[in-house]
Amino acid sequence: MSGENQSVEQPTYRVVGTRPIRPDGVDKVTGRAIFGADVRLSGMLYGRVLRSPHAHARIKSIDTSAAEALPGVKAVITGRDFPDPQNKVAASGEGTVNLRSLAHNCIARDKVLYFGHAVAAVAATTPNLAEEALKLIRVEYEPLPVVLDVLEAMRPDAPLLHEDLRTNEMGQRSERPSNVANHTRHERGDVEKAFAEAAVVVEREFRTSMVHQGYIEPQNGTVLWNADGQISVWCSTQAPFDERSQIAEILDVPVSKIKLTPAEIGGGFGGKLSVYLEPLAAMLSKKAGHKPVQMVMNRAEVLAATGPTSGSCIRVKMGADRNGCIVAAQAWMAYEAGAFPGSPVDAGAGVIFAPYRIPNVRIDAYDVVVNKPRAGAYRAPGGTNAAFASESVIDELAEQLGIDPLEFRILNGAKEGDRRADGPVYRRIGFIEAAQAAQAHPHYSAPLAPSRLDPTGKNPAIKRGRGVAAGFWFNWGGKSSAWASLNPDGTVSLIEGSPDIGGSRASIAMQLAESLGVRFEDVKPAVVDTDSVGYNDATGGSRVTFGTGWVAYRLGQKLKQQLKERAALLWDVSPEQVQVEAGMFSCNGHRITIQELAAKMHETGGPIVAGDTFESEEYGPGFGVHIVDLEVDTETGKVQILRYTAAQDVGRAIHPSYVEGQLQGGVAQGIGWALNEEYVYDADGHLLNASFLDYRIPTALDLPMIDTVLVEVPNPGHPYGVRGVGETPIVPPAGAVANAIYHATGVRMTTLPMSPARILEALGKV
Amino acid sequence: MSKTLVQARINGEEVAFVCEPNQTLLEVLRNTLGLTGTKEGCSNGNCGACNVILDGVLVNSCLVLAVEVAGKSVTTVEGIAGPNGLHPIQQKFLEHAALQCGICTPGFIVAAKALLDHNPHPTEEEARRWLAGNLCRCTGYDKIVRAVLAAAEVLQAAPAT
Amino acid sequence: MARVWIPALLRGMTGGQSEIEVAGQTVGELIDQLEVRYPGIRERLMDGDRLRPNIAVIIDGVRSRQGLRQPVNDTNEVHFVPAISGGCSEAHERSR
Amino acid sequence: MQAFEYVAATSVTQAVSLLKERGEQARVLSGGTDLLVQLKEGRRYASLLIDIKPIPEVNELSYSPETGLRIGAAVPCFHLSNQAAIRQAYPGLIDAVALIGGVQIQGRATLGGNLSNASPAADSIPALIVHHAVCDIAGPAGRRELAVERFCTAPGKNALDVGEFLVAIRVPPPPAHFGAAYLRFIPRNEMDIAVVGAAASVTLNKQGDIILSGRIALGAVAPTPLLAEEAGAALAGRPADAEMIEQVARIAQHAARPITDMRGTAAQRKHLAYVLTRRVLEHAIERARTTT
Repeated sequence: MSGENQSVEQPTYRVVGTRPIRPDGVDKVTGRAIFGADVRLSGMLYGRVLRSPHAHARIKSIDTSAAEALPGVKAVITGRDFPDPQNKVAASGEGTVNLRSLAHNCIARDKVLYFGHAVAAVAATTPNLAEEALKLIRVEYEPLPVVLDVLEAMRPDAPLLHEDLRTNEMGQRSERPSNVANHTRHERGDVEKAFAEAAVVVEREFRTSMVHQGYIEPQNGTVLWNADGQISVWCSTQAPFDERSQIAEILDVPVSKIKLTPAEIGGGFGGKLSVYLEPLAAMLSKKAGHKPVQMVMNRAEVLAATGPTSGSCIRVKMGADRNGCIVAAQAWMAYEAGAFPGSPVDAGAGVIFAPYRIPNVRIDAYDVVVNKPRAGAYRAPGGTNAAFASESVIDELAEQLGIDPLEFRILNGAKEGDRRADGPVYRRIGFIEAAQAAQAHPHYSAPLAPSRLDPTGKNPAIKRGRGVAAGFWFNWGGKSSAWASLNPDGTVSLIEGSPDIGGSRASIAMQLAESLGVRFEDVKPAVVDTDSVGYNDATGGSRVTFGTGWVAYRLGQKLKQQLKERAALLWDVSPEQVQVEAGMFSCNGHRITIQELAAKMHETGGPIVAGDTFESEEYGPGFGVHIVDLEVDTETGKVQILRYTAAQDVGRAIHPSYVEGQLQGGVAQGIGWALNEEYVYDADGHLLNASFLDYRIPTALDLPMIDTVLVEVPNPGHPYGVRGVGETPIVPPAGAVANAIYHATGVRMTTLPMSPARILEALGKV
Repeated sequence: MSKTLVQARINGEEVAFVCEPNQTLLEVLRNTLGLTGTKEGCSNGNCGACNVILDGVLVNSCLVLAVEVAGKSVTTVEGIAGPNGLHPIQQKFLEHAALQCGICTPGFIVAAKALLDHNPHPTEEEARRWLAGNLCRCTGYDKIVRAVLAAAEVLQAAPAT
Repeated sequence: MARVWIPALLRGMTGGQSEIEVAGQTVGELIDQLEVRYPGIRERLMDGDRLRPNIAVIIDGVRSRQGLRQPVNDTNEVHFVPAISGGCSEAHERSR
Repeated sequence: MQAFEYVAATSVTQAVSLLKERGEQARVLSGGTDLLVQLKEGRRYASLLIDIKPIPEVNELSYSPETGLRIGAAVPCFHLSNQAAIRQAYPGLIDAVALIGGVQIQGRATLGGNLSNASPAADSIPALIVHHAVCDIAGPAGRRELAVERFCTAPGKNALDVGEFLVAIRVPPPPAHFGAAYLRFIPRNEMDIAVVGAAASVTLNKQGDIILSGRIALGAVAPTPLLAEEAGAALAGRPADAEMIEQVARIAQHAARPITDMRGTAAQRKHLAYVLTRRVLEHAIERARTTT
């Protein structure tokens, strides 16, 4: 295997830490798994969306009559068909949602705010016909000035996206309208004084472009608004319960009228937490006479009109003393929220200095609206931008001080009891352990990997370098609910509500199996609809294996307790006297297996079932340290990744293969962001590269094998020590790649992506 | 628009369907024939999720008109497993955890089948080049490439029937 | 008395003080006490009778799940930090 | 996708008469990897697609050292790169063909389509130009031939008249001591459109130190793929050394008149035209020295 596993303590588990085949695996390799767009209902219509060709315009009129008259067209809708939700911020699970923003993002009312903003939708008997009908809708626009750049949008004379938006500064609202929705500040100690006294100070400005999650499955939704008022929704979502609430609010129906069935989901990375199509499909279904309507985005729509993550401008200043201790850090961060407030800038502010112990800190964070799609979450939202900036500056500090870059990070690394930049104190964390694992990895001491662009090694224009960077993510606990019922053959049916986006059916079932003392194969997990299980927070925040896993553990304990009681009944002893070891119940020489007990359940008191709901806040943050070797063709500006190693504190790897996979996938996305991925707009705000041809995510040929080191510093807040693992690995790559490019070429890249054109420019070649 | 009757061999079965000229093979497989294992990722030939094998050649079914397959033979992901169970490629994908969300998996399985039919002993570099037209956003390709190379070894040891 | 860390943007109201000892059995009572000493601070932290949706309370490094009703004791350290939502989007909070 | 009629043409005459009858409304369907995307995205309109794949002549692929290579317009790229003798004789062409899309695109995409689509960035066209390829065109007035470098007239436009279509591409047999290569620059390693493409061919003397003649062609630096005539002329009679390569690369760079678009800036393309010409020329010379 590519990875290795370094555990601080290793209790003996029977199931945890093994690599079984996932329960949904066969269906997924044979094409039988039903993803959202695979849902087929009798009499189903196909819906398509008409989207704005302007980045900012007032809608003067919409004429749908010609489209309605086209044979085969069953319904046409516009923003006027929807109720207008209040401008309220509703609690939704742990988080909040501005329902008006969400509703207006799904379909524009008086104004379009970005290229691709939905304006109208059609349902017809075939997809091609629905598309033809869109061409018959006449929309009259009054174009408005466009603002695309975060710094320009902050200027007092910038065109305003929302005339009623005021800057919020921790409860205080500005008098003048502004594109700056929010300003936050974290401050501790005295940065000015510390900078004045520092031996070395480095200050730089960094820019990043808007990027997309790039999941391969486009957004989709199939909805039947039935004649009895019941609304059935099938879709690909990370958040069935939250999306159910969003749909209810946007349609202004009680949540109980909606049943949402999460289909298999083809990737999300944060991009499938909000609704886009479902409310439109619902309204089309109703208007078409209660017929089911399926809507699937094409790739251009996915890129132009879903929820990419923010472009940003980040200024970082850091200082260190002669001994190599970081004494002060300051950051000014402005993130593009897209068309509605809500960029991940506050998360970025939490990430930017998180791995380090720094006494004097000031961070200012601005959330800024621009005429681009409403930013969604993307794997460690805001984190990659932030760490690109801080990890570049840290590399430069280490260089100026003449200290090895990993040594410098370890020297300043945060430990249990250290204070985060925003104040609170860390509990048990494994940053130092992850950094030491990277340092000890053979990669770090090996000579630079051989060239790929120039196998002969003769071309002096091809230069190689190595870089390192660290990353942090908060992780999240959230609420999970699940059911488990024992079958008469001793197997367990597990009913859960966390969509399985990357193998979590396996990691949850493994925890139940471990807890109860059965084999992994004896647990049959199923992800069910919102009527069939209690509330679950989203599959996101690296929380499912932690949070839903916690519930699975508790279910195992509850079932075990009931089984003890049944055994006690059989043997006429008290339940406390019954011993359990690996699925074998015993007392005073009596022994009985779970299978035997299960077979007797109806004669010992009936079904054995457990349900539970639980939320833990002790999820424990994650830290990763990455090493990359790369080469730069200094004549073309092209970068080739040669070798990559990611070390991360994963708490406990329940299914190590899928933990490795999370690290490898995060690294691949981070490399794509570092090198080539970006939204390219023209001056009028038209997205120019809305395809997988020109929005360049890495191919198999762009990446090497990705080595992983799973460092296990068990999280004391989980029975098996689990921490979230999915998000941390996308945080370090951009910084690591930038640092390696510097070490190869002597040039500091301060803009993402570090595309060939930008590298050529930085090298002074063009 | 007039419809055309098309007869083709799909996963070894003689199939007849009626389609319009502007319907792609992908659309007909999914919407007319109910073979939803073939996925739509980009509809423009840039992601490989809709890969099928057409008369022995790997193609994107989103860039083939359904009328063009008259008299031809099509293999989709549903036709990869044999009567006795999974194809070694499928088995190795499972053993190597070469899928996370699974949406790109059918395209990769079909592409890998075409690769190993064409080149039973690919190097890592050859496998990566062949699979470069299939995008995966979850795995970073590491485990996929390993699974394909492992399947090649199994097939070399005991050629599948 | 619990130690309350004052968010940077509210320190104008506390004369620049960043840490304040406050008496109270719950987070709500702490805010009431702060309001007595620094009038206007409650409005910055609360929206009507509840915490502003974009503010999270962290007690000894762990996020409170009971909002204003969360009990506190004399050894606790209390932080009011921006919820990672950025104010209006559920998405970032969801993905934490 | 927009609505259209479909006809599977079975003879050149049938295709020509349909094309003549329907004029601009008709499009020839070969591999479809460009055309179907354009129709889906609304970048082209057609009321009739004429599938030429059932015509036997356009599917023929033949090669002999005496007569050279003839590639039917509907032969998929995949078939070309699979034949060892062709790979040996036309290395520059094979470089380019192997780069057109991923494997699944190559299973469908054709050289005829790549040429007819007349993209300034088409990979195969600079390579065809340096191999002195000629278009075999059928039309209402019968057959005619046209050098590939004269085929493209503007982005997306070609020299075909109403009723005409490309039947085949003829590539003459290479002389002795001939070498050719194609290189492109793309940000990824696959699945990309050339930011700049460069092809070179050279014929060396028997000793392998003097260039008798050669050609340089560039892609994505002008409205059409560009035969850099001055650069080609500057090759003839020169020693095959670094100084010559440098000079010719500068001349080729000078001929490039690129624009800025989302795939690259004018300055970047101008620079790459120089770098790629130098590299591709080195490569072509190396190949010429190793052939007989």
